[in-house]
Amino acid sequence: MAEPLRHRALGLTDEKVLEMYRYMVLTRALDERMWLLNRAGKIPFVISCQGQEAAQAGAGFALDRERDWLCPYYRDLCLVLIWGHTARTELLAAFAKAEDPNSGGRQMPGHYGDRKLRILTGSSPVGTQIPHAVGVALAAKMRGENTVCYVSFGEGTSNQGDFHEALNFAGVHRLPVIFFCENNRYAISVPEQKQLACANVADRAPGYGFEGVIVDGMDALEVYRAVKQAADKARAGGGPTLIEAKTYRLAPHSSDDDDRTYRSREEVEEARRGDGIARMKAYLMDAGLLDEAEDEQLRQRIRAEIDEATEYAERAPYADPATLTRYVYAEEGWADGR
Amino acid sequence: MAEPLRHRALGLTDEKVLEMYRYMVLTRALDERMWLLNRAGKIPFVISCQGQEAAQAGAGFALDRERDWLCPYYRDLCLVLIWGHTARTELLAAFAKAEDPNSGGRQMPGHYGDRKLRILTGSSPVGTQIPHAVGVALAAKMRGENTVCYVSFGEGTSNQGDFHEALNFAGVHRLPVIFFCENNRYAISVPEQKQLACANVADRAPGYGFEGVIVDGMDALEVYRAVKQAADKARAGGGPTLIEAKTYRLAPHSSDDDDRTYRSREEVEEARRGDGIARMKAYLMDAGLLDEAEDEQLRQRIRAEIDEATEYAERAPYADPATLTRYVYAEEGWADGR
Amino acid sequence: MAVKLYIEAIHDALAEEMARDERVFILGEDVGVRGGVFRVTQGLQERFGEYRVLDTPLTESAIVGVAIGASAAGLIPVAEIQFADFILPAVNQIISEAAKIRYRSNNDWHCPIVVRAPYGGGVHGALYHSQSVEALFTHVPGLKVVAPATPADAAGLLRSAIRDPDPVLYFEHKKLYRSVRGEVPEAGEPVPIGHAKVQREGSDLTVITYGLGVHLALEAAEQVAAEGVSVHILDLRTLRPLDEEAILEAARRTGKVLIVHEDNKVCGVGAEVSALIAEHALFDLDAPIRRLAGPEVPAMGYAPTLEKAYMLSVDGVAEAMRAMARF
Amino acid sequence: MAVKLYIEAIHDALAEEMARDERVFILGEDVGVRGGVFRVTQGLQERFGEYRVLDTPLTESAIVGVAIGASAAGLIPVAEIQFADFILPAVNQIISEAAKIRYRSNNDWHCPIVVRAPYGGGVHGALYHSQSVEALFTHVPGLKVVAPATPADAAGLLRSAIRDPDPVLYFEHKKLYRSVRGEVPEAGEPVPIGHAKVQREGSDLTVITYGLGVHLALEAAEQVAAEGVSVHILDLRTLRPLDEEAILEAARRTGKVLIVHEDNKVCGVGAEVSALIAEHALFDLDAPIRRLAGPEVPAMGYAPTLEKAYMLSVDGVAEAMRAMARF
Ligand SMILES: Cc1ncc(C[n+]2csc(CCOP(=O)(O)OP(=O)(O)O)c2C)c(N)n1
Ligand SMILES: Cc1ncc(C[n+]2csc(CCOP(=O)(O)OP(=O)(O)O)c2C)c(N)n1
Ligand SMILES: [Mg+2]
Ligand SMILES: [Mg+2]
Repeated sequence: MAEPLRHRALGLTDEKVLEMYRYMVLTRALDERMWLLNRAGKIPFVISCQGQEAAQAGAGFALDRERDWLCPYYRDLCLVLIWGHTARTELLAAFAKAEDPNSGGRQMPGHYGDRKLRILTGSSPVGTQIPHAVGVALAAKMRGENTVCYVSFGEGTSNQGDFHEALNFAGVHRLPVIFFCENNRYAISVPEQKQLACANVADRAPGYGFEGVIVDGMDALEVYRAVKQAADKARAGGGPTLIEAKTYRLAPHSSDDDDRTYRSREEVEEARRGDGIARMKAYLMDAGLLDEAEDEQLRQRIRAEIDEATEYAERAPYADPATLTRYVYAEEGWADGR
Repeated sequence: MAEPLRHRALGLTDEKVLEMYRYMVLTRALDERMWLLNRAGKIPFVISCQGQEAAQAGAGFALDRERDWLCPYYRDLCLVLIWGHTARTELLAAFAKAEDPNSGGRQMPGHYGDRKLRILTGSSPVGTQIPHAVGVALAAKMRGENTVCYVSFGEGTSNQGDFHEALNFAGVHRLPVIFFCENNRYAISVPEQKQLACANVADRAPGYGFEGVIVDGMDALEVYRAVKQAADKARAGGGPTLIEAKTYRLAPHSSDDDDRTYRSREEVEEARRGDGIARMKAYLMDAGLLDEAEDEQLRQRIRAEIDEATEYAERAPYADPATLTRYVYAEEGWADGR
Repeated sequence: MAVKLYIEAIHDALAEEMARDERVFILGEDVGVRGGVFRVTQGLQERFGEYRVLDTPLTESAIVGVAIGASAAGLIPVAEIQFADFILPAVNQIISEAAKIRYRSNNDWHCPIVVRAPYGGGVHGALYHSQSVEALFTHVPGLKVVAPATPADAAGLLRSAIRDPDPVLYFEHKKLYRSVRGEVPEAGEPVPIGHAKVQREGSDLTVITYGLGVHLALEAAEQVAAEGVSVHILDLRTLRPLDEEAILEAARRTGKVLIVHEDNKVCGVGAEVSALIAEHALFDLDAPIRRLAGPEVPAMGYAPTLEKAYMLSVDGVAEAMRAMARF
Repeated sequence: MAVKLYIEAIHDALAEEMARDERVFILGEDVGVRGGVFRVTQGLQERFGEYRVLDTPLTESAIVGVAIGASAAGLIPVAEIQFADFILPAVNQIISEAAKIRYRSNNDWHCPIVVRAPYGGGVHGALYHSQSVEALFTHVPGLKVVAPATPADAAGLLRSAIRDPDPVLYFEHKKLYRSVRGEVPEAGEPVPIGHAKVQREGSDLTVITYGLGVHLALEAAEQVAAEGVSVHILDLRTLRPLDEEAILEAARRTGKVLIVHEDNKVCGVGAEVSALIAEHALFDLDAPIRRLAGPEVPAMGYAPTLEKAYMLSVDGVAEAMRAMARF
């Protein structure tokens, strides 16, 4: 029984690994709730992270929540929950309510951002966040701060010019940044073989003079290991790492998509069997850290939390239409305290 | 004495290799003439290819001038001469005269283009020609034509987003295109170590699923070998190749530059000792194909050709200012014959 | 005449042009197997094959850049940008390259590409799936820009764009896709680029608009007609080159001009329309030229309150009509 | 007051702002060791170190994108785009990102970057080293755009741009670099963004212009003054946000407005200026609003004949002044 000790070998306490699992379960439940709300006509749009929770949980726990920076992408629900957002904040975003900390209901859900948590505001055009992360890392290097900037994106996005320009920039200056590709095999309908001319996104790293790492994105602990190593290296002045987590997008691209037009149900079912949450649960049970009853309790607590959050978010007010024209520029008296 | 047979082993006749040399010498002499004209205040601008003639000659001869396409960049003087331009056409461009086939004096010199020769019109923003070449190759593939599209650019340009997007596109569809990087060690003042995070531009090819080849760009025959192989592969349906020719820019970036601000004279002199033209001359003399007298004759003929072309170009008329507003769009009755 | 949805008109015109001329092909993200995220190209890959309806990698600059190269080699590419908001990574290829190829080569080369992009709001698209981007391009010599409002014009202008020897940006308003239905001539005649169209005759004031604005103006005109205000409506249809003659004629017709567009106001297309009139028909005016346009915010919010506050409305247009009629 | 060249004013203001605030840093192509291809940043790397005057790879989108990230982390980046023509690969970062960061985050994040770019023609720059690109950005809410004409404004507006909490595009006209000299206050006072300036008082007609146009107009005004025509000249200085009040006042002052800019005419900044006047000061006008601007061609040619035919000239401006005075 060597397997069950993996998390300890990685320096993760039993508590931590259970917490990790809790975030994964919370994320999935919250994501599923959003689909229900969408199908019930209560929220106009969902973009889903189902299948990518393990990758995000592994990454999130390997970073330092007190000082590191995130430039996430729209599927990083689990990651931002680990970073301090909650079912409530994300449901506020899903309902487009004024209290949504990401954008006050201005952006679609999944467009994360929170200055006090060092989650840099994101947009929809894919890949634009990658040079931003390099800029954050450049500032850290210039000021001699020991922070790491983490940026994530899909495999389709790794073809955008901004990916290339940013990775090269970071490579030249050996900046403390982790490029994390969540390869979920599809960019909307386009499968990776039609998207990428290379077998792995990680194969691109040598073109930027640093290491590329491929990791099983359905295995949170393996992802933890890879991201921890990359973060340690970055903090030691060793520069960037490109990590490719092999995952699978279990849900359609978004609530506007119909994935039956481009992939078979068998393929999706096959992928579902490797789901990272089920694997983590099995691991914890093997390790004697979790039993079915505890798992059920956990899920009940999460359901309650989500119910409460849903109710809150649904009732919360929309932004006053009079706020439409605010914050185009800094307003009189605005001080950023920088 | 195995060395002198290299060109025959490559399938190049004695005549061809002498012709190759002639183009290199012509190019250098023409380039030098342009500097003189610039320093004499007769032409406002020169962008030089000194040091890169061997790479271009090797490439030009490895391609099929009857059917292949070029998307050159501003240093490809030797290449376009091989492709059918002349001292006269390029001096017409240098003098910005109406008869310049590249642009009728609309663009700076070095902005090559000639439809009847399949030299695609180029611009100044670097790298934009790379996706164009992929488009030409896509058309060739769609129509089952056996042509190759060749595109060249500097090592600095290999950092532009368009490079990345284009190479990946070509890789996915295994298009008949040759990406030829003339690595002359500098992008204006920025040396390759501050420009590129990788040791070689060719290291980027695996990220696009095809071969990257490094070749001594001061050795025209080695370049010929590499480009010929890539062209044969492309014609056989084997897809793209990225070739990096290691060269050195012997002159300042352009007539507006002062390279003493960023590199030592010693470095330039050192590079000059490896000059591809001198090496080719030595090779031909070793091979018994050229002697000093013949070389001097050749240079005299070239000087005469350039003198005549200079005179012609200097006297030729500028575009009538009334033509300023022409050809923004197709004019009435214009037919492209496509 | 067949009655079609706006989106059907586009789909059918694409299919007909592809059948008519085998040099025409489509490229873009998700256009093939998926038939486009809006389903504009649905079924076309099955019909014309993988390469004539090509799913590209997620790279807008390459989509346009590859289209340019293919057009140089004799093909006629119709590039789809999935949302107009995402045309920005391709701006260098469009403005530095496509727009200047003929000019810079002194008429040696040309660039007959079409770039299609769904634009506009009112569909819960939030900041980055609702933008109007036409004004970034109407300033650029060498480009043509069209923005049809009706199914007939959508079909006819698409045909013209495809047959045009120069680059054409074709902006289709997302909200019109399935909300507007109209007659489309069977004959498949192109609608010439550069010609505006009077969509309603009137005598009290002139509305100059395009895209969704046409439909808002038509409805609002009905509203105020009941109150005795007679509105003349000019649909620009082509945003570059503007139909100066039609604009001046429409302005002179009533002496009162209201310009309406969803795009932001400052330096928008309406500014040029107004400046044209102020330059060439100033003394025919009986009232200041008014522009009713998107507010000066970066884009429209996701919250329904914010989206509604951003969007033009029939009531808002009618109100502006009344104010102008009273002037 | 020191008398400085336009380019010296920019150089010195950069150095002073960097000395004043250590968060300010410069990044761009060839800005460090080489001191910039125009020598604007000459000597700054020696003085402030490699990282505060950073030579970047040849990647405009990353230059702006990295600047955005660094600004989020608390620095104040001044990005140099080597020629304004090459800003186009960075348009997505500027318009989708910089311009929208404050708005999309509901005032949580902000983006205090400056993007400097030399623009304009008349220096044998041909099609791709002569362009005016300001109109691509003046349409975009969230951006500020300045284009100083004098050394004092070059210094003062650069200071304001660097101290501004929002993204500012700073366009410096290449032809002014070493051709214009003027007094620059020692105190180092910023010139506020958003304020136009009357450069000459007059009563017969008003010229509204910016950049090189200011100098052409001043010279032309001298010419026609000798003929008894009194010209009022308003230098916009800031192109977004426009100083509406100053524009309307200048228009009302004489009732005759001539707008002058080197950039292409259609949908240029002049269109907005004209539309503003047509909306708010129509009845104060005694003549149609005229725009004298770059011709509708993609850019200016290399041949001296073509460059000259493109460029505005003192004579051309004087001629337009006379025609308007006669009206
Ligand atoms: C520049 C740009 N082009 C197109 C889109 C539309 N779009 C949204 S997500 C997406 C696919 C992204 O694929 P990938 O990077 O693999 O991420 P995934 O969604 O699979 O996680 C596309 C094409 C966009 N958002 N931005
Ligand atoms: C997009 C863009 N940015 C900047 C420039 C200005 N510029 C012209 S050449 C050059 C350096 C190019 O370096 P490299 O690609 O190595 O080619 P080389 O000139 O060395 O042959 C630069 C920065 C440009 N032409 N285009
Ligand atoms: Mg994906
Ligand atoms: Mg180079």
